[in-house]
Amino acid sequence: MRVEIVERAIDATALLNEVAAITNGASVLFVGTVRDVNGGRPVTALDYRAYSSMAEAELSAIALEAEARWTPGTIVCEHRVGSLALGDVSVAIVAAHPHRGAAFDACRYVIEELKKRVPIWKREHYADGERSWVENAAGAQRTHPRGAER
Amino acid sequence: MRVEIVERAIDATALLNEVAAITNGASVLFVGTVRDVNGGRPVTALDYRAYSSMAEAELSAIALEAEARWTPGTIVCEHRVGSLALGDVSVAIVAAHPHRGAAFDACRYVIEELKKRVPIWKREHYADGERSWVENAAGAQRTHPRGAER
Amino acid sequence: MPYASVPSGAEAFVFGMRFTVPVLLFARYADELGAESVNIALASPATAGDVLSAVLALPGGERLPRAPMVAVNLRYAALGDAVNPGDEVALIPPVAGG
Amino acid sequence: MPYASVPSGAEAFVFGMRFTVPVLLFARYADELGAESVNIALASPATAGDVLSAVLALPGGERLPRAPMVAVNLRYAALGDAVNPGDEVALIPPVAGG
Repeated sequence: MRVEIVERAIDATALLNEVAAITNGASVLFVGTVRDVNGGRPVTALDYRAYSSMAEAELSAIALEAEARWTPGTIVCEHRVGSLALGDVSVAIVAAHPHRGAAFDACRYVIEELKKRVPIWKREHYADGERSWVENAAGAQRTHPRGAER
Repeated sequence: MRVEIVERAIDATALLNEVAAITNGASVLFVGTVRDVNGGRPVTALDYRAYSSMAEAELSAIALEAEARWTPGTIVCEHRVGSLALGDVSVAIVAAHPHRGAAFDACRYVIEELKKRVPIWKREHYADGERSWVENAAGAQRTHPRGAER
Repeated sequence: MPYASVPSGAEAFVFGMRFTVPVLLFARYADELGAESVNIALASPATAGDVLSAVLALPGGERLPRAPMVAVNLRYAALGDAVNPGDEVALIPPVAGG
Repeated sequence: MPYASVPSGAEAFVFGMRFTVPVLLFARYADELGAESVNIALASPATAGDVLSAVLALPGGERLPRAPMVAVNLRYAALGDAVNPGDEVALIPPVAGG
């Protein structure tokens, strides 16, 4: 297992090679890239910001959860931060496992949990010059789930 | 959409680059590699044989089914035939789509259908020198489904 | 009712016209029959099932399953599907790609 | 029962001891408060909720949601969780990785 918040381009091939093992018959790689449109609005560039130390801690926790649930498997993940252009890779996740079903499920688990839990933020730059912080539609936790306790 | 039965090494990175498009935010790559063990028996090498013309026709049909079901998306797939060593990539499938769920589902669909329908066969070489044609556990269609009609 | 057995949708054919089709064999089926292809003589109207019956009657054919998958012109075929002159037929063992 | 409100499992502390923790702010929250971190003065025993209340009382704090996610020492925390000297606290806006 290896997870990292990086400030450079992500080399997906290097991640695939990192998990290559003759015991793992299946590798599933997820690559997220910067899209030209979000919610119908043309996007020209992106900034990703992270609370890097916590992001790596949370991403490690997620990867370990996946490795525990789909054992024996290996997870490697990198998320890029900084200024990204259209088409740049923002995140890559590889899940390797002896069986393909587990590799798919583990890879999917990591990206879904990442989008819900890992403290990374995205500011989109639009064609009209405006910039705006965006929130993940599905996973955004607006407020503290236990906030009502107080 | 592009599918191909190849007799050379598969370059998964080239497949990823082939589908790269700023309209597709998500790419899912499945890579199958030659494992060292099958059913508990140590494997030393593999031969893949294909009915290549039909394999490409059937794989095209599967990829078009996936693109029709998860539109707008793109599928690229290569399956290698010939002699493969442990760790060699036997198959690579990329599904690219604006949304990650569709990319995962489309990629998974193609490998599952490939394993059921595409006329490719595998002969394993074992440590004791024996060789044996193997069948996919899940998808193998032993006999004609409409055989009883006659 | 001499035409009752003509398959609907079959292409035009001449009754009793003789022709030969190549039948491709793969993997274990090729090993069992000791050949990667055989030529099968047919008389129109012929079906995929007729081709299969002829292959199973060859030496070694008894070691094949009774109803293996058959393909005609690169597509999986039903045993009642027509086989015409110029067609390519194949027996498809259980597949193992991936 | 003067100790009834002591959180079980909390570390040892001195009642009323004053200390300061850094609170990290990100994305929209940093924009709203015009700072990427603020120092918050506390008196033991203190909780994540105490830190949050103090941040919300700062100029610009009224533009934050009433109950944003809080992290203490790199982990999501409940508002009742203890905050001790040396801890690092952060307010976590809705995330947008991927």
